[in-house]
Order: sequence, then structure tokens, then C-alpha cells
Amino acid sequence: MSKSAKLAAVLVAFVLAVAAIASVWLYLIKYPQTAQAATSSSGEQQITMQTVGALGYGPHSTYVSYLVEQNGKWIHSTMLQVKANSDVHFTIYQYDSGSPLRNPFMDQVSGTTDGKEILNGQPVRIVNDYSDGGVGHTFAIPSMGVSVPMPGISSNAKNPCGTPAPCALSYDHNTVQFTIHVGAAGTYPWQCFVPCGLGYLIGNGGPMSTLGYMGGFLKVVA
Amino acid sequence: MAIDTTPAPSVDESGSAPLHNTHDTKPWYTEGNLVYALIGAVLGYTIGHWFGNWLASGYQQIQGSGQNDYALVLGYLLATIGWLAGLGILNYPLMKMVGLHPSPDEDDGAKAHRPLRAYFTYTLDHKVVGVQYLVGMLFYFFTAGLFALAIRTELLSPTRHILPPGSYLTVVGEHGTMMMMMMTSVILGPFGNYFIPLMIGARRMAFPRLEALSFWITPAAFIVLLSGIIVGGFPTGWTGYAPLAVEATQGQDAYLVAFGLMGTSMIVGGFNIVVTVINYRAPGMTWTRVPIFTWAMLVTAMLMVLAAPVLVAGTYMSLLDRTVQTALFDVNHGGSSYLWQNLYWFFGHPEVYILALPGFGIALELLPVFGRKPLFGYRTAVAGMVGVGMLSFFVWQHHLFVSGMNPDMRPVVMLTTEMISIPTGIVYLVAVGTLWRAKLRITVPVLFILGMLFNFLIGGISGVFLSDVPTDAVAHGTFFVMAHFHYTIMGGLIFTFFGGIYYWLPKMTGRQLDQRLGRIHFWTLFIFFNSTFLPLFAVGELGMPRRVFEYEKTLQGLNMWVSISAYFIALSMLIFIYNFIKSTILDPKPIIPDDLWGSRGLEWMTENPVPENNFAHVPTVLSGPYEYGTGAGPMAVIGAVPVEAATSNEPVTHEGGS
Amino acid sequence: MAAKTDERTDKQHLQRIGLIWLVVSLVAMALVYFWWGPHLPPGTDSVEAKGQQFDNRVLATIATPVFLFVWVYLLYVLVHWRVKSDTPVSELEDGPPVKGHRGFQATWMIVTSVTVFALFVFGTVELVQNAGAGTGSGQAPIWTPVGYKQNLNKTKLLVVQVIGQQWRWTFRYPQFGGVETSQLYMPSGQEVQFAVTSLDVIHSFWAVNLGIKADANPGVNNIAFGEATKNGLINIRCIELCGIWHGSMYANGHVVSLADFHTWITAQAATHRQLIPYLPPYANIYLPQADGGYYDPNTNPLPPPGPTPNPVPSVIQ
Amino acid sequence: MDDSTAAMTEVQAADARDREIESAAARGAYWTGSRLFVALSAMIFGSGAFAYFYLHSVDNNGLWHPSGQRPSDFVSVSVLSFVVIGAGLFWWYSRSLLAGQANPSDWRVAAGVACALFLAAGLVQFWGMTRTGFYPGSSGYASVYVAVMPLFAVYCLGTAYWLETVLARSLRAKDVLTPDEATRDSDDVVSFTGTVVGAKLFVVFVAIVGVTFFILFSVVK
Repeated sequence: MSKSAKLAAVLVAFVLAVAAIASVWLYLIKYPQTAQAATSSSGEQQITMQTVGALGYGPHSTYVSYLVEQNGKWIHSTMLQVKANSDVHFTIYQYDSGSPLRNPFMDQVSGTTDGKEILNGQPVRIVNDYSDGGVGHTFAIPSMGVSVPMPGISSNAKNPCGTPAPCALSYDHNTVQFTIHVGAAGTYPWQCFVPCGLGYLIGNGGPMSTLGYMGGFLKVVA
Repeated sequence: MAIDTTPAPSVDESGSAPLHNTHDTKPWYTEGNLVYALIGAVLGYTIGHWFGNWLASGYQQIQGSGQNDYALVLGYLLATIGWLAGLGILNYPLMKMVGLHPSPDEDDGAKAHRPLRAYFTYTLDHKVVGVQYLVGMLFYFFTAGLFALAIRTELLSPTRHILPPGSYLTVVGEHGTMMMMMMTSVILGPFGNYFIPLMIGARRMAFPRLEALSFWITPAAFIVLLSGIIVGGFPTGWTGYAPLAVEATQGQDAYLVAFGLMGTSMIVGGFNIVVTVINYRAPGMTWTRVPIFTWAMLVTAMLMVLAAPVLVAGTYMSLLDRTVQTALFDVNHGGSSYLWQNLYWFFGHPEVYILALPGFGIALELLPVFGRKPLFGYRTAVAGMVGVGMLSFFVWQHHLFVSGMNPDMRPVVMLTTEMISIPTGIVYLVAVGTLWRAKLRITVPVLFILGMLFNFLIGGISGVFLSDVPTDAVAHGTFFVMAHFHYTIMGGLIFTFFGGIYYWLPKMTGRQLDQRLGRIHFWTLFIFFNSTFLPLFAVGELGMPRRVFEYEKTLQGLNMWVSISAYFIALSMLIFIYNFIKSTILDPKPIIPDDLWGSRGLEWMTENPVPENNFAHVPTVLSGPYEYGTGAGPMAVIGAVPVEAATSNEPVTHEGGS
Repeated sequence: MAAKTDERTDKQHLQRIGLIWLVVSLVAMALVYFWWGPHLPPGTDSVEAKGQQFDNRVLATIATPVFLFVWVYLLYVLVHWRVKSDTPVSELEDGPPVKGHRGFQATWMIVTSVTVFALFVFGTVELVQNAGAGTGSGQAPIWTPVGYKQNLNKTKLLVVQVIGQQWRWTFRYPQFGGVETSQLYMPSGQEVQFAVTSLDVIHSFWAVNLGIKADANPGVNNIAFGEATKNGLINIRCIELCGIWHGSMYANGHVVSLADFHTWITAQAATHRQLIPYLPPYANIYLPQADGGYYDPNTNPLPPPGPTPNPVPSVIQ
Repeated sequence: MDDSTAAMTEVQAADARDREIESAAARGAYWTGSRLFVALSAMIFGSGAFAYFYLHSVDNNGLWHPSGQRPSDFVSVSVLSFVVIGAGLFWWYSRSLLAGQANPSDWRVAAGVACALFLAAGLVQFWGMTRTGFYPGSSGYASVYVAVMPLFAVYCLGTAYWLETVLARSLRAKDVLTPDEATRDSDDVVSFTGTVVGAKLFVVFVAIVGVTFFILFSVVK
């Protein structure tokens, strides 16, 4: 091979290597789309989410997942953005069923502004994970001390939501509402603490271990 | 990218022609090549995936999780078999079944002038395998290094995340696993395979097919491991602790299959080296004349052969837990999470010495050459290496000091672990003795050896803090541990690996790397290596666990310093890559003398390029390899010598000192 | 540099190296022990941390002359015994053909062996005297502080159960009715018995500034001891990779006075009054049952499903 | 004798020396290699045995070995007897062959039968895995059984393959069974004899593994 041919080969290899590295890097740093909290007329921030037993589309269609409402559309994401030093009001429609908890400590509500959640219109401080339906998921921000259990729908529910997501309000669901106060700006992980990864040992694989399904970040911006 | 580096020999092209005529008459389809290998891999994967789906798609846990581990694992395994079959590796075992016994000469395309394509084939020429390994290992090393840069990029900030947490753990796992599994062969692969036969005066390897197989498994393991990113990543780091590994997503299968494959490669490659060194030493190459590098390779290979089976068994068990739902690591059903830790570290600690001993070997091999002195305390050095090898099987529980397993045994493990510093210290004893009044030429290889002596000292002594239970209580699981083993492995193994490249590449390719760039490479690497890893000891002691994506804000300054230093390490590596490509491909300098460094070693007595059979005839070794200044004649002659000449050539022995 | 002829004798070289090394070492050892030592991690917030700091200090002091020996020697070699690196092969001179030196080798081996053995004895004494030195010591530790009894009802120590789960810590106080909290409170000046266990994968409990580190294994009760000496914050991290949120699996706690601790635990019992009936009976380990509940098969029969009435206990002293 | 003839003889002598050295090395390589292979296989099965004893000793959740879990005795006993008889046959006849006492055709029959027995053992064991009567994850015992026995079956099949290659070689190159002074150092004979020496040891190792795990799984309660 002539010297210029060698040089060309080396350059081509270099370009290919850079392209490969760049594409892997871009793949790795991909986050789910960020959903912004809606601001109500009273100036309160609103986040509306739902949980579904199986997403029904995408690469992991069997995964249980959260969805979040953005501009009236349900998007599959767990990246939430809110303003710092404000109250955020959450409404979560729980379409999934549940079971007794691994650690019943999470039966109780903590970290909300009044220490309670509003479950189907009733304020409650603690839920019974041994009841029919158990607890399906929790919404928890450990670094803020927030933990809100969300009872699952009854195992005898007449009209459970099938796939694919999102589920309409006509299906059986529990509605959980609560308000938390967020402080300084920062990025706070939030998670579900109910081992709900069906088919995984101890239930904590799959959706529990994949960003965008049962855990995400609360981005608090100034 | 293999490089056609060997210039055509001026004579005897015709001499080897008849051999290759028989070679050419074989039907075309029995010859493996890379294209067939790729086709085989794709076919194998497809069949395995289909079969796994057929087998298990109705199972409850697969319908629930939506992931079929059977399909993926079988796909990986059959793809590997297809890859090897496409390369022609299965031809020999199949021919054996019908009673054929092709001798190595008949089906090997090796000759002194090796065309570029020879480097892309399954070959029985240990010189070609050595070069394949060299290029492969460099490629794996730099790939894994890129993951390290990704880790450091994420750790620039304690709370703002560039990588999502799942990706971050995948990157950590890819970096750790790739380095730990591939770099076991970083010296044994290229230099061990290339130089052991030359050093012991053998004209062939004992099992050249196994040797070639050991290399060709590595690309499969590499690709399988990388594919883990696409199939969901894996969260366990390189240690793969169950039950986390059992509950993880499909990327874990990639980790387990890749590590298992690499374990197989280690077994196969080490097996060949052990048998070769034991049996193929030339007449006169007594155990006390075997070069110290060969001793290091022998002990390393022995560790591989005896420790890696436990790894293979462990990954197999973990795969069973993930596929057929055994409960070996599931405490709820009669298993135990300690079982994996035991199996893993029973392999894992010898593996650490698999990664350390080759470095010792190169350091002690090069010091006599450049100090123009005999190796000081040769027998002690050998005893030290063998001692490290044996002790390494008795220390694994120091990884479990805080685990609550066998807590009453901790003093014993503390003793065995600290005892390892005695044979390791011997390396320094020998180096100190050899450097005494040496005529030291500070060439580029020597710079790397001195750098290794500096780094490994820090790595070794920080190890004492980890072997002592009360101080381990602080350091365990933190960046202190991480800094410790980077000092031993990167500071020890990788530094000597580069030293080895600068030293031996002229013999392997007939090209010498640019020495000025080599010096720049060394100094940047040395400075920024220390600047990267020294602060990490402090970071760990101050409370930063390994493998976290969030850390305390007070540690941000140190972490940023470390990250920026790490980028400079990358820059230093770029200098090396540039030098390597420039000096071997773009701007090769004219051929250099056969014995570039003035070494007595038998490997430098071969022609340049090394002919197919290494030596025209089996050499007779007359004296040891390090007889500098003792008045001994050349180390060996090619072919037989009269008996009296062999005995009269005994070197003068000096017991120096006061 | 690169002296043409080396006129000094072996003995002179040895003396020069030895002298440099001795002086530098003595200075450095004093600096390490007296100046740097008191600042070494993990600080002095607990008896265990103090012990670990002392060990760090002693080991660092012993390591200093070893480092310095190699560095001084390498520098000496570079200064005295180097030749030009581009000397042609034909002009190379050989060094003295010394293949070994019994005395030197024997001295080296004896010194390293004695050091290693001394380190082993030192480490063992520190481990045994300090009741496991803050490390997880298994189900039935044999190096224990005064007052420890394996039986929960007989032990005189405050027992805190540390429960790891993916991906958070909770703490139970069995002597106070099994109340479970998300923060760790402990009284200062009191030996505390941490019983560390996990509900799923392997975690590891590290109270950073208290120097307490114990793996949380599923189905295993791993006991560690700690006695905080001053009031303040406790920084707790998970130190064994446990999955995606490992990096953010931390908790915090407080070391408070005994009186404050009693006030706090009473308040917790009141706050969690409603919750306690739902918690499983206190057990050393918690293994899952088909209904999702947890129990220790060795100490408790199968509990009835659903909340069991569990009277709020009176606070013991 | 002119110079070129002298040079010729010198080259021939040197070649002869190379051949002698290298065939001795090859013989040693087979010997060392087979021992090393047994050692590394022992590490693999040792890991299985370690899992057995470790899980037995911790007995987590009381689920080491619920009563009644037992693999089919028919499968276990037949696999064991195939392996032991096959190993015994091959070992005995190979020993005689190497000592120059066995009739080559006797050896061939013995090797063939041993090969068939190992093949049968592997296949029966795999078939047995489909009818163990317990779930893999139902206990520690069941898990270890499901982990170790397929591995053992693979080893049986591997042994059958090895014996088959030896047999095939002895049929194709008949003279390897009866080497004389002239062919003793030939590549063919060295590799054949070396393989037999290795296989002779290996079958005994496989039989020992079979007996050990039979005792662990079917005899020990």
C-alpha cells in the first residue's frame, strides 16, 4: 500500500471510531422527555400522573409504568420539572393492582404538607396493605422524606384497565392527591418502593430498575 | 487493524513453498475466514434466539417480565460457536472424529513473510497470535478506557447528572468488567504467546490450536459484553453480586456470558502455556535458567487454569438462576447470597494476581538487560512469584471482612493477606539488588519499569490498609479500594505492558516506536496517572462509596481534579496511539538490528523477522539469560553442541557485598 | 551525573543511602504520626472511629519508611548509576556480576516477615479489643462489648435493627415495641448493637463518621457495635452496589443525649401508633411469604395474615 | 565423502535430534496436559460440591432439602453404572495396550463399548433432567442438582467424543496400535499414545465425579 492509501485508511478508521464513540455516548445519555408542572390559575403547580399495570407499547411493553400528563397529553416519562420554593400538587390515578408490602412501614403517608394523602376524596394518614388490592405503588422522594402509598385496585374490579396505556378515567382506578413543598433547586431522585417488577426476582428488576418506568428525577429549578 | 509489518525475507521464499501447496489443495469451504465467522455468528444467534423462544416463551416469569433470558443466552452461546466454526476452529475436532490427524504443519498458513490477511485468520503460528493479541488487547483497553472517561464525566458534579443512573451503572460495569476480564491476558496474550517459545528455545507451542482458540474467543466475549448496553445494561459492576445479578435485566446475561467466555479463554490460553513451559524447554534450559518473565507467565497461567474454572462455574450458576430459576443465590428458597461471593472471590483474588504477576515478570526481565547486571536473587524471585501464586488462593475472604460471613476467621485471613506482602516485597528486593551499581540506561522501557516500581509501591502498601480489619472498616467499598487496585493494576500491569511494547515491539514487527514520543507518553501518563488516582484515596477515606452517581458536595473539588486528570491520561494515550500508528504503519523506520537492546535473551537470538519455526534447529542452552559481566559465552547455540563445550561454559558466580 | 567511575565502595554507598533514609524517615514518621495522624479519617465521633483512626495512624507511620526506602533508593540509583540511554550496544559496559547476597536477602526477608507478623498481631488485638472494630461481625459475634447477650431480652445494649431494601434504609427499635423509623437516632455514650439485615439484595450499612460498616444480606442478621462519643449528625450511605438507585441510597441520623433519645423515641412511638400493628413482629431476619409478609422461620411461627394487634410498649430505660 | 554429503548428514543428524527432542516434549505435553485438564475439571466440579456443602450447612429458610425430593433412582443408578463400567473397561484395556499386552482388536471393542456407555450415560442423564419431579428453585438441594448434573452429562458426552476420536484414529491408522522401533517417535504414534494415556486417566476422573455426586445426591440424606 502506498503511503497516502495508508494515511487514508487510518483517517477513515479514525472517523469511524469517533462516530461509533459518539453514537454510543448519545445513546447512553438519553433521558426520557421532561414534563413540566402545569401552573393552575391560583398559581399552584400541578402534576398529574397515572400508573398502569403494563405499558403496552415501546421496547418494554409488559413493564408497569408511570405516565405523566403534559399539555393534556399523556407522555411516558418520569422526569418532572417544578419550580423551587413552592407547593406542588400531585394527582395520581392508580390503575394497577397491588399486594401486601415488603416493608409495611410504607403504609403510612409522610412528607406531604399535611402528612396526609387524599384517597378517592378521603384524607388518610395510613393505608392497609393487607386489604383487598393491597398497595400498588408508592410515590417517594427519599431525600425530601416524601412517601405516599397508592392502594391497588381491588382484585375483583369489574372494569380493570387493559393495555395499551394511557388508561381512560372510565376504568377502575384509585385517585390519590397530595401536596408537597419543594425547597431549593436541585435534582432529586424519586421512586416507587413497591417491588412491582413482575417476573423478576424479588420484584425489583425491570421497570423498578429502568429510568422512565418506576423511578425518575424531580428537577427543581429556580 | 492488524499491520503487515514483517518485511519480506530476502532468501528462501521457495523453501517453504511445498508446504503451502498442500495447503492450497484443500477444498475452499474448509478454510475459515472472518466473513464466514460473521455469518456463523449471525446464524448461531438467530437459531439460538429462536430456540430459546420456542423453549420458554410460555413460562410465567417470561410472560410477566417480557424478557426471555433463554433466548438471549442461547443466542449468545450459539453465536460464539458459529463464530468459531466460521473461523475454521471446529474443523480439527471434526476431522478427529473420522480418525484424521492433521499435523500442525499441514493446515497452517504460517510462514516467515506473513501477509496482512494472516493476521485475520485462525492460525497456529504463535507469532501471529501474539500480534493478534497485542492489537486486540490495545483495542479492548482503549474501549474500556473510554468508559472510564464517561464515569469521570458523570462524577464532575455531585448532583447534576449527565448520565442517567442506569446508564451510569452500565458504564461502570462495562469499564470494570472489560478491564478485569480482558486485561488478564494483556501481557500473557501478546508477549506470553509470542515470546515464551522463543525464550525457552521451543520451535512450537504444545497446543497451538488452543492458543489460537484462546484469542478468537476474546472478540466474541468483547462483543457480547458490549451488547449488554443495548439489551438493557447491567447494574452489578464487575463483581456481579447475586441476588442483584439475578433480578437484573437482560444486560446481565451479556455480562455473565462474556465473563464465562473470557474465563474459558483464560483456561485454554493458560493451559497451553503451562504445558509448553513444562515440556518444550530446549536442552540445557534448566528450571534455574528459565527467564524470569517465563516464570511469571507460568505462575500466571497456572492461576488462570486453576482459578478461572471456578469463575466459569459461578457464571454458569448465575445464568441458571436467571434462566431455569434455580435458587442457588436466592435465600428465600434455600440458596445463599454468600455463595456467589465465595465462588466469585475464590476466582477473583487469584485473578488480581493474574493481573499483577506479569507486571513483575516484565519488570524483573528488563532490569538486568538495561542495568547490565545479572538478576539479583533469581531463586528468591522465583520463590516469590510461586509464593504469591499459592497464597492468592487463601485470601479471598478479605473481600468479605464486613459481610458477616465467618467473622471469626478474620484474623486468619488478615494474616494470609498480609503475608502476601512478603513474596510481593521480594520483587522489590530483587529490583533493589539488581539496580545496585547497575549501568542503568534510562530508555523508554526502563522509564515504565521505574514508574511501575513507584506506582505499585503505593498500590501494595495501600493494600495493607485493606487487609487490616479496623482500617478496612473505613476503606472497604470506597474509592480507596478503587484507587488501590488501579495503582496495582494500571500502575503495575499497564505500565509494564507499555514498557513491554516499547521493548519487544521491534522484535515482533521489526519496527521501533518513536522514542521521543515514547518519553512524552511516559511522563504524561506517569504524572496524570498519579494526579488521577492519588486524590481518590482521600476521596474514599472521606466517605465516597464506589459506583455512586451522587456524592457529598464537599468532595466535588477533588472529584473535578480527578476527572480533569483523567482526561489528560486520555491525551497521553492518544500520544501513544499516534506513535503506534505512525511508527508501524505510516512512517516505518528501516529495519533495526536483531539485538536492539544488547540483551542476552534467547528471544533476541532469532532472526528478524522470526521464521516460521523460530529456530532452524532446537537450540542448546549453555548458560542463564542474565549472565552480564560474568564472562559467560552466549546463552545458547542453535542445534547440538559437544557435551564438553556445554559444561565448560559455566559462568563465574560472584557473591558480592561485604 | 553519570559518573565515569564509581569510586565509592559498597559500604560507602550503603551508608549514604542509609543515612539519607534514616533522617528523612524519622522526620516523616514524626510528621505523619503527630501532625497528620489526628486528622486522619474517620475522625473521633465514636469509640470505633477513634480506634480506626488510631489504626490508620499506626499503619501510615509504619508505611512511611517503606515508601521512603524505595523512593530514596530509586533516586540514588538515578543519580549515581545511570549511563547515557543512547549508548550503542557495542559500547555497553557490564555492571558487577552480583547474583545475590545472602545477608541482604536474609535481612530483607526477616524484616518483612517480622513487620507482617507484627501488623497481624496489632490488627487482631485492635479487632478483638474493640469488639469487632465497628465491622459487621455476623449472627453471633464473639468479640463483644460488656453487656451484650445474644438474647434480645437479656442484652443490656440498645438494639437498633438496620433494614436495607432497594433503595432506602429504615431502623427498628425492638426494645421500644418494634417502632420503625426512617432516621437513625442513638444516644451518645451508650454502646449500641446494630442488627443489620436486608429485604432483597446485598446492601452495606455505613455510618460514615461513626466508623460502623456492616453488609446487609438477605436472610442474615449481621451484628456490629458502636458507641458514639459526641452529639451530632450521622451520615449514612449504602456501600455495596445494590442497583440503579444505589448512588442515592443514603440516610441521616442524629447522636443525641440519652434524655433526648427517650423523648424522641416516645414521640416516634406516638407518631407511628397507627402503623405499628401493620408491621411484622420483630425478627432477626425477614423472609417473604406467599402473601407478601415477612417472618423469621426460626423464631416465629407463621403470623396470621393481616395486621396483628401489637400493643404500644412502655418505654424501657 | 565430499563436503555437500557431510553437510547433508549433519543436517540429517540435526533433524533427527530435533525430532527426538520434540517427540519427547510432545509425549510430555500429553501427559501434563491430561493431568492439568483433570485438575481444572476438578475445580469446576469442586465449585458444585462447594455449593452443595455450603447450602447444606446454611439451610436457609429451612429449604436445603425438603423430604421427598429425590431424583429418579433408575436414572441415577443407570448413569452411574454406565460411567463406572465404561471407565473400568477403557482403563483396563488401555493399560494392557500400553503395556503391550492387549490384543488391538480387544482394545478396540473395549473402547467402542466404553464410548457407547458414556454416550448413553450423558443422554440418559439429560433425559432424566426432564423428569426430576421437583422444580429447580424449590430448594437448595434441587438447585445444586439441576446445576451439577447437566454439567456431568456434558462431561460424559465429552468423554464419549474423546473415546470416539481415539477409536476412529486406531481404525484409520492401524499401525498406531502396534508401534515398532522405527515408528515409535512418529508424530502419529506419539499423539495417539499420548491421547490414550490422557483418556485413560480422564475416564477414571469422570467415574470418580459420578460416584461422588451419586453419593451426595442419592445416598446422603
